[in-house]
Amino acid sequence: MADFEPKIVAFVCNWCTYAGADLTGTSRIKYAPNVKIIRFPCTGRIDFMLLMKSFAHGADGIIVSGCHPNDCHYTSGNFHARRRWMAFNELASFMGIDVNRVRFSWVSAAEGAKWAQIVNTFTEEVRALGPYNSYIDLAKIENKDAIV
Amino acid sequence: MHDSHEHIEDNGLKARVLKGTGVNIAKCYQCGKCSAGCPVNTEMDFPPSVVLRLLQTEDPLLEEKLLRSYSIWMCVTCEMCYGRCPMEIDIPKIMDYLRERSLKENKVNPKAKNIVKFHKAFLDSVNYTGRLSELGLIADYKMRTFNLFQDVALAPKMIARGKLHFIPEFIKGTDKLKSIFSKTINKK
Amino acid sequence: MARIGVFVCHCGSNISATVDCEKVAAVAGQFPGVAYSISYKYMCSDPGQTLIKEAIKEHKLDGLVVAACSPRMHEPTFRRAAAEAGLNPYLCEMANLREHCSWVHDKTEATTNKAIDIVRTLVEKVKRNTPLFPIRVPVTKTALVIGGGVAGIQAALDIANAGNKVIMIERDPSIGGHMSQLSETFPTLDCSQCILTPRMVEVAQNPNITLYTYAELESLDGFIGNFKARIRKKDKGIDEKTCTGCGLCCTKCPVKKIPSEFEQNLGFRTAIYVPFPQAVPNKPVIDRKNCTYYIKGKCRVCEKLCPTGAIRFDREDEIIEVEVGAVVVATGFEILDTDFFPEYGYGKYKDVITGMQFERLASASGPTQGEIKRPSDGQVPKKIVFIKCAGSRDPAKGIEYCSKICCMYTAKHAMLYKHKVHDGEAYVFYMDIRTAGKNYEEFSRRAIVEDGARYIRGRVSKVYEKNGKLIVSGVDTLLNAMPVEIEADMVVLATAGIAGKGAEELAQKLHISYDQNKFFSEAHPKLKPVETNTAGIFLAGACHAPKDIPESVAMASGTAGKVACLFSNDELTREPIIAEVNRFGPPLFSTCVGCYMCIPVCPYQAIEKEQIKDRSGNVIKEVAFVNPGLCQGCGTCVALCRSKSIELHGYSNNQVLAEVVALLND
Amino acid sequence: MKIGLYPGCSLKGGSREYKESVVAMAKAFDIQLEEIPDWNCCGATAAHNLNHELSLSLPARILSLAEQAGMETVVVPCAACYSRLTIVQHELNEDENLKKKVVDILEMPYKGTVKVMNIIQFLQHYILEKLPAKIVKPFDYKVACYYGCLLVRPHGILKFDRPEDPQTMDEAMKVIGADAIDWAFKVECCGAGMSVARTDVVGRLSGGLIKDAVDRGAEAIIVACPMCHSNLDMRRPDINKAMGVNFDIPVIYISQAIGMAIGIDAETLGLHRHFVPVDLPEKELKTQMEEK
Repeated sequence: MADFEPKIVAFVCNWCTYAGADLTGTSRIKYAPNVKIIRFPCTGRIDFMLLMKSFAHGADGIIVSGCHPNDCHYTSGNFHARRRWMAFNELASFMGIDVNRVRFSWVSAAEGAKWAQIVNTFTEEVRALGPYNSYIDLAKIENKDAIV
Repeated sequence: MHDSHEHIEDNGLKARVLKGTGVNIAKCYQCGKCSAGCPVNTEMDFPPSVVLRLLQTEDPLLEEKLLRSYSIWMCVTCEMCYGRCPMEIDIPKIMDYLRERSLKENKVNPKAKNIVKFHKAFLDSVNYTGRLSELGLIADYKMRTFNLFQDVALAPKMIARGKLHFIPEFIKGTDKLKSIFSKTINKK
Repeated sequence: MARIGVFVCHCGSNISATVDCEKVAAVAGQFPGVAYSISYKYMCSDPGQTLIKEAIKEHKLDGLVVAACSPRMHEPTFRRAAAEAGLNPYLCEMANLREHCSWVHDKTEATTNKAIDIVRTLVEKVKRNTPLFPIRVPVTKTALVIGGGVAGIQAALDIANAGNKVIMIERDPSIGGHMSQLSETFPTLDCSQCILTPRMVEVAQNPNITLYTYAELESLDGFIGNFKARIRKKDKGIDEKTCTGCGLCCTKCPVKKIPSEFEQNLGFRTAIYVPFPQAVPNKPVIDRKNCTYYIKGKCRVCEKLCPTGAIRFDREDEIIEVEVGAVVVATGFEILDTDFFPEYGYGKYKDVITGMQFERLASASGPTQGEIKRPSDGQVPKKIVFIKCAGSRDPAKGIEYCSKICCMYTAKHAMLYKHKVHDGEAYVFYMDIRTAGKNYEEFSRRAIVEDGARYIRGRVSKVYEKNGKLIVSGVDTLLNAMPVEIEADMVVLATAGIAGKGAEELAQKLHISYDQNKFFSEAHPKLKPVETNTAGIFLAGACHAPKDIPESVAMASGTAGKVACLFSNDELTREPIIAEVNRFGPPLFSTCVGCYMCIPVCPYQAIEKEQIKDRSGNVIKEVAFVNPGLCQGCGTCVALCRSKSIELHGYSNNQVLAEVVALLND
Repeated sequence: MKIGLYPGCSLKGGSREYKESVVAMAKAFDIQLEEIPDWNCCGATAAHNLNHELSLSLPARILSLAEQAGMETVVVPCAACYSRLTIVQHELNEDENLKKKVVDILEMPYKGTVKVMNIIQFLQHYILEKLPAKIVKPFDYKVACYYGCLLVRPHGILKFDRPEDPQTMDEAMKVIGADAIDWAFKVECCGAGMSVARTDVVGRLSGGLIKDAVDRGAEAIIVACPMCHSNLDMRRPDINKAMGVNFDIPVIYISQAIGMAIGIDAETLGLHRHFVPVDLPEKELKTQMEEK
C-alpha cells in the first residue's frame, strides 16, 4: 500500500479557488502532485454526475472548492453548490459511496497556503483510505470510454 | 427565547447567567435606557446598565462586588428596563438569578438584610399555611428585623377595616406545599 | 479526425526546471488527434506567438493547447494569436503547467507525468470545443433615471453631459427630493436650496434630459441595452404648455388647510399647488384627493380664474412607453414618523418633532422663515433636547442598523439652534458619536466646543408632557448611569432613515434584489457597489442604504460613469460563455420538459418561459429560454437541469466529462 | 356562566374589598366566579427573588388545580398574581425540560392549557358590551387610570394592551361615563414589593404619580392591582409625609367604579375599607343625562 498514489480530481471555480491555486504556485508552496484541477466558471456548474463519473473512472478522491459564502462572483452559485453537496452527501452515503472521499471547501483567491494544506491533508487521508476500486465494481462500467 | 452560545465554556458569572437564564449579556451595548427608566435607579449602588457592564467585564473581583451589591435587592421587578431595552435583554431575570446566587453564596449586602428577611418571612408564612397571612408576615418580619415600631399605627386601622385576620387560614394541601418548598428553596 | 496543436512553453526555466518539457511535447505528439506538437522557451513572446500562428496555417490546425502558465494570465494573449491566424479564439485552451505544476512540485517523474496528464485533459477538451462568437447586443443610448432627488439629478446631469439622452421620472410634482427640504448642509453649513436649485434648473433645461414629474414606473421589460419601460404620467389637472405658472390658481383655491408634505405638516398648502417656491417644474398640480371638484363635483374656481385657461378637469392618467438602454434607480429613503415611538408619546406631543421637521423650522423658506418656534404655541424654545438613534440601532422596536447621517445632522441642528437662539440650551442624548468623513469630526466637535451643545451619553427612556414642558428622562452613562431629567420646550428625534415607500414593489418590477431592510442590494459589496445583479440596472443614493449628500452624489457620479461606459459603444460584445437551452426541429423542439427549476436558481433572472408555436400561432410546447443578454454564464442552471437540456458554452457536459475521463485514464 | 377565580392572598386579606367588588360586579351580570379549590399563594416577588424553581412551582400548582377542577378560564384580579401565573405558564410552555422538572416537584399533572385573564380582559370578554344598559348612575368624574407595571409588562409575554400609554382601562371607564385623563405615570412603578422593607421608596414613587394625577385634575385614581392600591391608599400617610403635602384623592378599584355606576351599594363594594375615604362630589343630574 505504501507505493499507492491516489488519483484526486479537483473541481474548482475560476474566480476563487482556481486563482487561489495560482497563488499557491506564485508563492512557490509545494504540495502533493496527486491532485489535478479542472476549471469551471462557478461551483454552481458542478453537478453530481461529474463526481460519479470521476469515481467510475478511477478517482480515489474528489475536491470541490469555490468561493466563500457571499463572495461568489455570480452572487449565489456557491450557495446552490453547497445545497447540492448536502443533498449529494445524503444520497451518496445511502448508495454506499464513501463520502470521506469527497472534500467540499471554500478557498478564496487569497488563500494559496490554504489550498496547499487542503490538498496535502486530503491526499494523505485518501492515501490512508486506499484505492477506491469498490465503486468501479459497484458501477460496473461496461465501456469506460463510452463518452470519449 | 434562549440565545444559544456554544463558545462560552468558562464558569465566570457572565457564562453562568447565560446558562442559568439564557440571557446573553454580550448583547448589551450600554445605551443606558434601562437605567434611565429604572424607578429605583437612585437607590442603587449599581444601576441596571452598570450591573450589565460589571458582568461584561468578566472580572471575578467586580463580579464579587456585584453579588454583594445592594442594587440586586433594590430592583422592584417593575420590568420597565426589559420593556424598553432595544436589545430585549431580560434584566429582571438576571436580577433574580443574581439574587439567588448572592443568597446561596451568602453574600447578601448588609443593607439588604431587611428586604431578604421580608421575603423570607413572606415565604415562611406561605410555607406554613399555604397562603400569606399578613398579620403573621408583619409579626414575623418585625421579629426578624427588630424594628418593632414601624407600621404599628397601621395594624389597628387594618383590623378596623377587617383587613387583618388573627387566625390565618390553612389550605388542605399544606403538606404538598411543604414538599414543594423542601424540593426547591429549602433543598439541603 | 481532429488536428490539434500542442505548444509546450518552458517559461524560461520556470516550467522546464521541474518539468521535462521536451518529453511532454513528445508524448503529447502521440495523443490521438494531435497533429503537431512542439516546445519553446517563451511561447508568449513575439517569436513564440509567430510560431503558433504559422503552425496553425501550415498544419491546418483546428484546435490549440498552449501548455504554459495560468489561463488567468495569458489566455487572452494566445486566443488573440489564434484569431490573428484565422482560428476561432475559443478553439484555443491553456494547460496550466506553471502555477499548478512546475511551481508547486519538485523535479520528479511524477511532476512531468502530471504535466502530461494536464495536457491530455485539455487536448480532449479542445477536441470538443466549438467555435464561439462574442455576443453582440445593440445599445439604446438613453438612460431612465427613477427619482429626482440629488442622487438622481447628479446621475442624470452626468449621463446627459456625456452626450447621452436621459429620461427622468419623479413621483412628486417637483424634483429636488429631501435635499430641497434641508436648511443648511454639513459640514460647511451652506444653504441647501442655494446649491441644489441651480442643478434642478439645469435638469429642466438640459436638451438631453426629458423630465416627467408626477410620474411613476409602471413596468420594465427587456435586458441590458434594450429595456422597455412603461411610465404612468399621473394627471396634473393642467395643460403644461399653456400654464405660465403665474400661481393665481394656488392663491385663489378655497381648500387652504391641507398639511403640506414639503413642510412636513408644519405648514399648509392648497388643493391645486406648487410644493415649494423653487419647484421644478414651477407649475401647479391638482391633488385629486383634496380638490373640492373631485370630491363634491363642483367648485372649479381655478378654472374660472386661470388667465390662460390651462386648467383641465377632463384628463386621466397617461401611460407612455419608452426604450432605454440602462436604468438608474435613485428613489431615495424615508424617515420614521414620531408616532412610531411609544416611549416618546406615540406622536401625541406636538413639540416632539423629527429631524426633518426641524430642518423646515430652521429653513429660511420654511413655515417660520427660519425662526425656531415650537409647533404647539409658536414660542421660541429655550431648552431643546435632541435624541439620537431614535429607531436606529434598536432591533426590538426599530431597525437594527445605524442610520449613519444622524450624528452629523444632529450636531448641525444643535449648532443652528445655538446660532439662532443665543441664550438657549441645547442637549444631545447620544450613544456614540459616529462622524467619520472629511471635516466631519471637526464639525461635530465644534458643536460641542464652540457652540456649547451639551452632549449626554445615554439613551432617553421616556418623554412626557407636563404643564407645557416636555419632561425628558434620560441617564448619563458616564456618571455611573445617573438619571438626568430635563424640562425641555422642544424635543427633536433623530429618527431612523428607512427604505422608501414601495421599495419592495419597485424592486420586483425591476427584478433587482433588496436586503432585509428593503434597501436595494448592490451586485458586489466591494467591487460592484453601484451595479445591481441585473445587468444594465444601477443604483444611486440612499435607496441603497442611508447616505448623506456627498456620498449620494459620489455614488450617482459613479453610476453615471458606469452608464457612460455602457453607452460608449453602439453594441455590447460579451463573452459567449453563456448557457443555452437546446432547440431541435419538430417534433421534439427541445428536450426541456418545462419543470422550470432553472428559473428560480438563476441569479440574473435570465431564464424565462418560451412558447413554441406552429405557423398558425397555436402553442405546441412551452420550454425554458435563456436570455443571452442577461446570462452571465455561471452554469448553475446547467448543473440543476434534470433533463440535461441546458448547455454552458465552453463548459458543456461533453467537454467536462471528456476532461474527467482523460484526466483519470493515462 | 361559571368562570374560575384566583383571588390570591391580598384579596383574602388586605385587599378583600377588591374581591368583594369583583364578585358583586360579576354577579350583577349573572356571572358566577368559582374559586380554584385549595389554591395557594403564587409566591409573588419573594419567591422569584429568592428561588427560581419555587417561583415556578407555586403558580404551577395553582394552574394544575384549576385544570383538575376543569376550569378553562381563570380570572386573576390581582395584577401581580396575573403576571406570575402568565409568565410561569409561558416559561413552562417554552421549555419542556423545565416543565418536567416542575411536574416532578409538584407531583401533580400539569398541561398549561388554562386561559389566564386579568380583570380588564375579563371585562372586555364578559361585561363591557352589556354594561351601558345597566348604568344607573354614570361615574361622571375625571379619573386617572393607573395600570402599574405587571398588567402590561413584559409585553412580549403578556401581549396585553400597549406597553406605553395603554388604553383598555381608559376605554372601560369611558363606558361608565368617566373622563379618563391623559397622564404620564400610567405604567410607572408604585414601589410594589418595597412596601414594608423600604416604605420611603414607596413614598417617593407613589407620591410622584399621585402628584401628576392630581396636577392634571383627576378626581380619582382607578387601579386594578391590590399592591398598587395598598401603596397608594394604605401608604397615603407615608406618601404625604414624603411629599410634604396632603393628597386626599381616593384610589378606587376598577370593579368598584363599575359597581358604583351600576348601582351596587358602597357597603357591598367595600368602599368603607379604604384608608382614604371615597367621598366623590355628587354631580348634578344634567351632566348625567348627557352621559345617558
